[in-house]
Amino acid sequence: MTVFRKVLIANRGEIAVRIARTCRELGVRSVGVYSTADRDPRVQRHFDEAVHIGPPASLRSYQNIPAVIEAALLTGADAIHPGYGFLSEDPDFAEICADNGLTFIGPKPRQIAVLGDKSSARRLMRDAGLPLLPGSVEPIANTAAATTTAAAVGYPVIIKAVAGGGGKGMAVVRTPDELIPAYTRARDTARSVFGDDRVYLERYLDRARHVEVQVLCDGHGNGIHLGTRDCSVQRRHQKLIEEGPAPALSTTTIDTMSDAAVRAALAVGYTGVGTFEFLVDEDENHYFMEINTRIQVEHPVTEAITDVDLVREQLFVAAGHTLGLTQQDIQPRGVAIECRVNGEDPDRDFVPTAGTLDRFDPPGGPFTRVDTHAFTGYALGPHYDSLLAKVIVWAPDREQALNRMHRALAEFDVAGLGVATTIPFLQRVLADPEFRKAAHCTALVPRMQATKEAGG
Amino acid sequence: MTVFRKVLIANRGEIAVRIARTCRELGVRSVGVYSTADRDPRVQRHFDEAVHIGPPASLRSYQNIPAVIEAALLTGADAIHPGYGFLSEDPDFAEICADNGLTFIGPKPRQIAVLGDKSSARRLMRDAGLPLLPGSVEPIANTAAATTTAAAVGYPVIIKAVAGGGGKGMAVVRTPDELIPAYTRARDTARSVFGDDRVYLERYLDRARHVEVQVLCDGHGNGIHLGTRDCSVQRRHQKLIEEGPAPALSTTTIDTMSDAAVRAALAVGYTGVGTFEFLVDEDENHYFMEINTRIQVEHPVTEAITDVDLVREQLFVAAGHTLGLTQQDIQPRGVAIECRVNGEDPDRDFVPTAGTLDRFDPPGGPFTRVDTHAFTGYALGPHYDSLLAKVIVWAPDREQALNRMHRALAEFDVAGLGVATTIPFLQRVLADPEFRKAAHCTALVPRMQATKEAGG
Amino acid sequence: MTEQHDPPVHGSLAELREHTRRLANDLAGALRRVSVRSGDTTIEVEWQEHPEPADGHPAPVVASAAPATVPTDDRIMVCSPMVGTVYRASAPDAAAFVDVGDTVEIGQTVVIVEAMKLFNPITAESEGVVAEVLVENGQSVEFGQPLLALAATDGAGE
Amino acid sequence: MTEQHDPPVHGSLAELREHTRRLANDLAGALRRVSVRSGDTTIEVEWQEHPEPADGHPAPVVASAAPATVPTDDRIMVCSPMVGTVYRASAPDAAAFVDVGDTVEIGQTVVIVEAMKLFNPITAESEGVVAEVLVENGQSVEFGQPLLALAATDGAGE
Repeated sequence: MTVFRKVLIANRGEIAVRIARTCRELGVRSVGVYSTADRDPRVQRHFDEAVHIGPPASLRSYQNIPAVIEAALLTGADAIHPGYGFLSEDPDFAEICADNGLTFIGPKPRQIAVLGDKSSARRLMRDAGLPLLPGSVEPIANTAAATTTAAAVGYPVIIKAVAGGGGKGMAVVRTPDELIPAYTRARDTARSVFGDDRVYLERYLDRARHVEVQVLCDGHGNGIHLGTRDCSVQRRHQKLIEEGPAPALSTTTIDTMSDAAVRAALAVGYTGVGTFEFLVDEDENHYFMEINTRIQVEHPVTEAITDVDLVREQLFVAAGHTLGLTQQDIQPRGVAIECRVNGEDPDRDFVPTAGTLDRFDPPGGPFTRVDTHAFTGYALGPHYDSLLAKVIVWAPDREQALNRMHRALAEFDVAGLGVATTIPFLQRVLADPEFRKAAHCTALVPRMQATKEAGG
Repeated sequence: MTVFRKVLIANRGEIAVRIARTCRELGVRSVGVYSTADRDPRVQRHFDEAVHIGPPASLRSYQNIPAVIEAALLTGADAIHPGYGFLSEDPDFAEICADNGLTFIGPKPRQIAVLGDKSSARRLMRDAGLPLLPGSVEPIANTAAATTTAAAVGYPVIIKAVAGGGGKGMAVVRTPDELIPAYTRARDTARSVFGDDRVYLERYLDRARHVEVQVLCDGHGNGIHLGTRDCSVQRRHQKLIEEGPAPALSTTTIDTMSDAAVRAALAVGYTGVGTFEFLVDEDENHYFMEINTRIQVEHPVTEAITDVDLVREQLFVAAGHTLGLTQQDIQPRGVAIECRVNGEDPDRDFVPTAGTLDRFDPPGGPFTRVDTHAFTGYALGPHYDSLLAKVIVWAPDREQALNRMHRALAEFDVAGLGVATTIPFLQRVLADPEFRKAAHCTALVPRMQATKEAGG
Repeated sequence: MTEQHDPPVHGSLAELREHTRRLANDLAGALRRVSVRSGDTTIEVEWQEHPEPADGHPAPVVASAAPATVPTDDRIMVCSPMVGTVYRASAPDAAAFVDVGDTVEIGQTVVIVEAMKLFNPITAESEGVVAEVLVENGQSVEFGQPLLALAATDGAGE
Repeated sequence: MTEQHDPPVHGSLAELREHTRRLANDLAGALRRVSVRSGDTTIEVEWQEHPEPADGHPAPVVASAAPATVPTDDRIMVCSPMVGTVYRASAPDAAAFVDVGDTVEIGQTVVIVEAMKLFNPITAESEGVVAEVLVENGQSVEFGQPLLALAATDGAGE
């Protein structure tokens, strides 16, 4: 079964290494790209070749479409894997790949466009049968519409930018008198940040879990899900810990969400890997939030419980193959947890740190996986996001998995002048009684930070 | 379910770290022991406490029973895990542990003694229904008996020391005129090396695979097997690559061997983990060889295909618990391969090398496990065996597993003045056409070395 | 590492040297100085204060932007500001923009780099004489790759 | 590498080198300078100022055997040759074998270390005055752990 001859990886850091690994295992040559900030040859050793595409600023390197396309053409690559972030959800980039005879490893440009727009995604998914939070499907045109809609759905409500992401342009409104100022501010922010001032409004859940369903579809109308992940441990919408399957949910809820996600994906003709994000309330009502049309940071959680190499599946599906897996083949076992070790200082509000790693000894041993681009001597720079390593553990049950993760983080030795990591904070979360009994929601990290600041 | 409060690990290197990991995950405190050669505190960081027990010579440190027992007593340990090698198969040590109120994590001293003696082990196992190679069950008393027995089983034959192990004291005899000198030499060697000149004789198989069955028994009469491993890739009886399940064998053969091993283990009242080694010929006839009454170097292969943490099971069984697993729970999935990365120079007949590791970047990523005590800056010394790291990969099938291992070894970066590793040789084996189609036997490595020396 | 594999050493200076070598190799830690004297024969060795990292990898350089012009020794490199294909002339049959020995002025086009079907003139940012042309017509270049070497003209260095 | 495998050393230079090596490797802490002289043969070694790796871990020392007696500064340490329990006297109500200020001679028992119910007398390997007792009666000790510090008596250094 042939895939591609040569794949250019339009990314950096751990995900570029992750993709290169599967390429090498498949006998597909890999082309890395790097900015001047990433030119340490030890980072490049995972690729068969590497092209220097621009200066440190990502807009001029990793997000520089002409440079990436030219690098692919000059090296004779036949496909581009965008990873996550950077160009991965840019429909124009996907289009330009196609125009240049390069396979974009991801959904079709049109799917990226309509599913990336929250307004059209919500409409499509509602029509495909996914439950939405009470609120507006279409953008809120004016203050009067905002008042009427908010009254209808009931407070608290949340205002979100149609083009938003990563928590930007969101505002929670708890009483009617806060509504109009918040609405006006949200549109202003959306206009300046995203160049698109459309906002919508929906019911805000105070105690919700973030649960997502991994789907995988080929270009021939076949699709499966690969179980759920809970990503409720977040700080300002940045995930810190993910686990699968989502804990403390009934099989019925998990099955309902998973089946609905696959049906919706097939209904819109989705291809590739995709993630359907839901909010789940304390009564296990679940509401569709958005779709991520790319591989996720937390995909190893799913790989650990399903035995499936998701990047491999991405390559096969992108190369036009029919899915080799059926829903019956996916029988998730045990529990997997991922911790993101970021080069941030949890004692200084998670400020990114930089410096050379005098020590970098990642954990190992039974049922422990580490994905990282770092090594002893690596220079952690200030240019990109601060993800240093992902630690993933598996165990037959959640308690053992938590204990295993605690052990793995305890032996993870990272040291360098000026460098701090999130490891101590992650260990605090792992020890938190609410988290240990899986009774937490997205309010966990803010509560822990408040406790700490209160002298706890 | 309580296990122990504190376990002393009477070993060093990767297996000591391996055991400490499971202890930490179970909330059991671990005590490391170290010789002067291993006093780098970075090696000790995996243990909750550590005791300096003696000088580099292992007879005066890791094999020094009084030092180990005293260290356990002084630190208040309630059990001792012997790992593999050193004191792990010493019935006297197991006995002295018991005399001092310490649980020896392994079989009862009596079992170690009778199963460690190849003569009594063969007799017991024959009585328990395991097939033996044609040959003598009892030691060969004199040259006349040697001649008669060899003639009866047919040439070639192999002479082995009853107390032997690791390939020492073995001699293959192909013609009757070589027999008497070989027999005399074998007894002399056995006397000087093992202090026991008893030898036995059996048919020698030119093209045999080394296949072993992992068993696990509690102290309450329950036992299961955890599938098979093939360890045919050996150099002078030192395993280099192991995989599970054993490839290219029929389900019938695998089931027959596995069931017979469990029955035999239960028949002799075995407790703990144990490995039944068989030789399997080209017609899938299988012959019992010996039992290893301890955890094996290659146990992660079994862990990867069965999801069972074998060290955890060892601790539970040693603490007197009833097995929590039934045979039904063991459904091996996919294929796992282990490569032993030794600090040896394959270009100089695998001579051990020594030096400081200026670089030590182990592989990572999907379905890849590394067990090691080394790190960047580690000083590989001349005192102990040269195992630096074990790389274990899993994949749904053997071809993918081989490709994954190739990738993992390719990214394993070990460098240091004077240090060489077996990685290049392991890569040659992975690329060998006979090995790739699982048509190899224990003659593989000698054949490859001969090819190389012949200018290949 | 073991003593018994060491070759026998004879003669006072050779012996001293061999003893010095063995001693230095046997000792842990970073040495600064070793002195061995036997009778009127002496060997002294001193090490540098800050040895390079043993792995030989250069310290990673964090450059802040793409230099289009990089001085190297007394030559000035003109580097590609983008990934693309180099053209040394405006058309297949036209003369090269510049050749070895030509004097170039600031702002003068020296090659074209094509990227995504856009032809980007690469201009000199200093004046000088073309000392070497480092790329061929139609060659692929990376970001930052040297295209031409210029030798400074008189006074250009001031 | 272990003591028992080391070949005997003869001849003044080889002997001096071997003693220097053993001494340096036996000593705890980061060394700055070692000088060994015998007759007209001299060996001097100096280490770099910051020999510690950046992480603060000491460079691993390859010691060749358990030193029962280790000189530190001008004090000589008597160390435990085994893991066990220290007894300072032959019986609970007996006087200590030695106390601070006592002069000990080579071969004199200074403490007992009990291991596996065997009582092992630990004897001084140099003469000196007990400067400090570093363990308490009944205390657990590791291999190599200092038990007593001796100050050299006059002439003991020669």
